[in-house]
Amino acid sequence: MSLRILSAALLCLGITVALGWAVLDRPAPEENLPERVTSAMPESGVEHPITAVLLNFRSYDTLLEIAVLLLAVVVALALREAQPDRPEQMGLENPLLRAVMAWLLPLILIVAGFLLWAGSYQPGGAFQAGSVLAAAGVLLRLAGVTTAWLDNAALMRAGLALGLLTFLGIGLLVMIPGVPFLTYPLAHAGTLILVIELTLTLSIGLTLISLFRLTPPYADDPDEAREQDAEAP
Amino acid sequence: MPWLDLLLGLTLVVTAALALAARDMFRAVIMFIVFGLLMALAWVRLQAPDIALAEAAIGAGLTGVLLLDTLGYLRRPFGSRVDKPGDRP
Amino acid sequence: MIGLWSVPLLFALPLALGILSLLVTPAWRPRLIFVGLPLLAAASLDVLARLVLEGPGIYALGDWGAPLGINLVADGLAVGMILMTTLVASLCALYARVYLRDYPASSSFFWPLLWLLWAGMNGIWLAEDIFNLYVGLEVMGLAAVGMVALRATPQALAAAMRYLLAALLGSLAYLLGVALLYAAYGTLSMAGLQEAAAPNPTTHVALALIILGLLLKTALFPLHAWLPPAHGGALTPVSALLSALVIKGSFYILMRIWLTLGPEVTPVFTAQLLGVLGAGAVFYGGWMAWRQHHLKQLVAYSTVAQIGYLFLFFPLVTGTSPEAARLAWDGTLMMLVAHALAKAALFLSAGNLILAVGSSQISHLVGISRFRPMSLFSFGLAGVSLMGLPPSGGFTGKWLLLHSAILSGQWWWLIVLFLGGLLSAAYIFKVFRMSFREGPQIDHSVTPPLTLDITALILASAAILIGLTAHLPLFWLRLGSAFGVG
Amino acid sequence: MSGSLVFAWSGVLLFGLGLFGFIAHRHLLRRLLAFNIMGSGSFLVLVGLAQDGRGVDPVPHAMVITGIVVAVASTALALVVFRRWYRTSGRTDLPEDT
Repeated sequence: MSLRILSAALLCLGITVALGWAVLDRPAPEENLPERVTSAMPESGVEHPITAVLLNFRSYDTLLEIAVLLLAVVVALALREAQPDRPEQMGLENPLLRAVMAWLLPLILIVAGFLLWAGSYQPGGAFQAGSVLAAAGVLLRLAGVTTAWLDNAALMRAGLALGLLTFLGIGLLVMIPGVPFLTYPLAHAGTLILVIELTLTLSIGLTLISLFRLTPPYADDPDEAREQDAEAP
Repeated sequence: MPWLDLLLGLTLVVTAALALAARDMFRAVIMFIVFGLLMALAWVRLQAPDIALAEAAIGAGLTGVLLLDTLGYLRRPFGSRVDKPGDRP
Repeated sequence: MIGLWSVPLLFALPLALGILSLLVTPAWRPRLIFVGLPLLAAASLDVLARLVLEGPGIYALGDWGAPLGINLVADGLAVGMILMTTLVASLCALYARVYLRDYPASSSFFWPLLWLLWAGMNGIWLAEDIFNLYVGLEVMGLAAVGMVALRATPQALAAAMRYLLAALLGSLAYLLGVALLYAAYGTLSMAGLQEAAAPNPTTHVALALIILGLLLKTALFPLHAWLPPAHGGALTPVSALLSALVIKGSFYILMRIWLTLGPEVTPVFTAQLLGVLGAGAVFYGGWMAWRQHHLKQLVAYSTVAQIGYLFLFFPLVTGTSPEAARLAWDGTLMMLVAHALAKAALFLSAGNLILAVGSSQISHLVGISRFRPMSLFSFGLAGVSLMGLPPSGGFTGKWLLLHSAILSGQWWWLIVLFLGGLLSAAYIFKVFRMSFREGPQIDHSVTPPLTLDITALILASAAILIGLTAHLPLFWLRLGSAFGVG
Repeated sequence: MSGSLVFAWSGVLLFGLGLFGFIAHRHLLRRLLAFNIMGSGSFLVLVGLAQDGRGVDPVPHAMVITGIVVAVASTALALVVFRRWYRTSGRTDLPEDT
C-alpha cells in the first residue's frame, strides 16, 4: 500500500519537474493566432472574439463537444433502462422554497436570456446561459415542484436533439452554394450564429438537467439488485 | 510584482490539496466547490471573463451539485426506501 | 477542395443518425442502418475515388483554413482508415441487429452509441488539428465506455468505470501536451507544427505527455489492465468494434503526431523504448491469452498481444533508411488493417460459438467442430491471419516488418515476430484442440441465425484476401505520406 | 514574472497534485475530484502560457470553455456509471486487479 503511494508520489514529482522544465525553457511562438483572429473579426458576423472562435472559426470543435454532452445523456438513459428505477420520490417538500421559486424562476430565465444575448458582443453565450437554465431545473427538483413536462420522454429528447440537429442542418445547408461545411455567408452569419446559440442554449440546459435527473434517486439493496439481474433474461 | 496573482495561485494549490486530502468526503466536495470559485477568480485575473462565467456555472456549480447529489445518494443507507421490498410485483 | 459533400457527411451523417435514433421508437432504431450504411459506404467510396483520381486533399471547414480555422485532411492514410471503419462497423452493425434481439434492454441504446462512436472515429481519421483530435478522442472514448456499460451488470459497470478512468487520464495527459505545444508554437495545425517544431525541452515534454496519454488509451503493455475486462466482457458486437477499431484511433493519432514532429524531434531512444514495450505486449499478451479459460477473454488478451506489433513501427521508422522506413510503414498499416478485420471476425465467431454451446468456457466447446463447422471455420480463418500464416494480411504485414527489420539491421525484432507468431498459434490451437476432441454424438448446440455466421465469415475472408491483394491498398495508403508512392 | 505565468505555474502544480490524488486514492468520487483538479491545472497552463507576455488570446479561451464542458460531461457520465455500480455492488471503489 505505502509502496504504491511512494511510487505515485515519485512519478508525480517527476512529471511536475519535467513540466516545470518545459515551462521554463519554452521557445517564443512565431505564429500569432490572436492577430489573425482580430483581423478576421469583421468577417465573423459577431463582435465578441470568443464567440467568433467558438461558433465560427472553430465551430467544428463545438459541434463535436455537443456530441460529447449528448453521449453522457445517452449512457444515463441506457443505464436507467437496463436497471429500472422505482418512481422517484420528489425532493424536499418545502413550501418556503416553493414560494421563493415562484419569484426566482422568472428571474433565472431573464438572466439566461441576457447571457445568451450578451454573448454576441461581451462575455456570455450558449454554454453559460444553458447552465443557468439547468440550475433552474435543478432548483425545481430540489423544491419538489412537479415537473411532469420534464418527464415526458419524447419532448425531452426532442429538446436534447434540437441544438445538435439545428447546428448540423445549418452547417449542411450553407454548403448549397458550393462552399465547405459550416461556411456561413457573411450577410447572414450573425443571424445563423444566433439561431444556433438559441437552440444550443435550450439543448444544453435540458442536457444538464437530465444528467442530474437520470441517476438512480436512491440506493437499493445490492442483494436485491442482483436478484433482479438474475431474473432478467 | 503580481502579488495578488501569486496569493491567488498559492490559495488555489492549497485548496486543491485540502480537497484531495480531506478525510470527510463532504468536506472534500465543499473544498472542491471553493476551488472552482477560486478558479473563476483566476480566470478574471487572466482577463478571461467568459471562462470565469463558465467555470462558476459549470465547473463549480454544476459539477458541485452533481457531486453533492451523489454524496447524498451514498449516505442514504441501503434499504431506506419508501416502498417495501414486498411491494414489487 | 476535395469531396465537397462526402467529407463532411462522413461525420455529420453518423451524428445526425445518432440523434435520430434517440427520437424514434426502439423498434425503429436498428432499421436506421438501412439508411445509414449505404450512405456512409457511398461517402467513403467517393472519398476513395477522389483520392485516387485527384490525389490527397485538404478540406478547410468554414473556409477559414488553418491555423485560424480547422482543416481536415483526406490523404491515403485517412481514407484507408475510413474504408476500414466502414467495412468493419457495417458488418458489426448487421451482426448486432440480429444478435441484440436477445438483449432488449441493452439493444435500444446500442444504436445511438454506435452512430456517435462512428462519428468520433471518422472525426479522428480526418483530423489535422491537435485540439480537434482531443475532442474527437473524447467522443470516441465516451461512446466506447457507454457501450461497455450497456449490460449494466456489476462486471460490466466495473469494466466501464476502469476503462473510463484510463480514458480520462489519457485525454488529460494528451491535452496538457497540446497546451505545451500551443505555448511553444502558437498553432494547433499539424502542418504548422511540422514546419515550426524544433528539438527543445518543451517539445520533448509535450511529446512525452502525448505518448503516455495515447499509450494508456491504446492499452499498450504495461498500461493494458483496463482492456481485457472491457473488451472481453462486453456484448459481442461491442467487443468486436472496440478491439478492431477503437484502440486503433489512439494509435493512429500517435503515429500521425510522431511523423508530424519528424526525425529531428523524435528521439531514437524513445522509439526503441516503444518497440521494447511492444515486444513486451506481444509476449505477455500471447502468454496470458493462452492461459485464459473463457473464450472472449482469450480473444481480448490476443488484442493486447497484437497491439504490440503495431509499436514496432516506431523503432523501424525512426533513424532508418528511407527504404526500411517505407517497409515499416507498409507493414504496420497492413498489420493494423489485417488485425481490424481478423479480430472483428474472431470476436464475432467466438460469439457464435458461445451462442451455440451456451457457455463462454473454452472447455465446453468439446465436439463442437462436428455441429458448427462454419463458425469454427471463420474462427480458424481469422486465426490464420493473427498467427501470420500465408496467405493472409497478417502474413504480409509481418513479412514487410521482417524485411524492414533486416534492412535497418535491427535483427532483434525478428525474434519478436517469430515468437509472437508461435504464441498466437498456441492460443488459437488451444480452442481448436478442444473443438475437435470427441464429444457427445448428439447435437445439443443451438443454431445461431445465419446472418451471424455470414458476417463473421465475410470479415475473416477479408482478412485473408487483403494479404493476397496487398499491393494496391498499400499504394493508396502511401498517397500523401512522406514515404513516396514508388 | 507576469501574472499569466504565475497561473501557469499554479497549473503545473495542480496537475501534479491532481495526478497524485488520481493514482493514490481508491474512492471513485475522490478520483473524480482529482481528475477535475488535473483538468483545471491543464486549462491554466494552456491559457497562462499562451498569454504570457503576449496579451489576451481568445483561441485558448474558447478551447478552455470547450474543455470545461467536456470535463463536466465526462464527470457526469462517470457519476452515472458510479451510482449504478454502487447500487449493484455496494462498493465505492473498484475491485483490485487479479
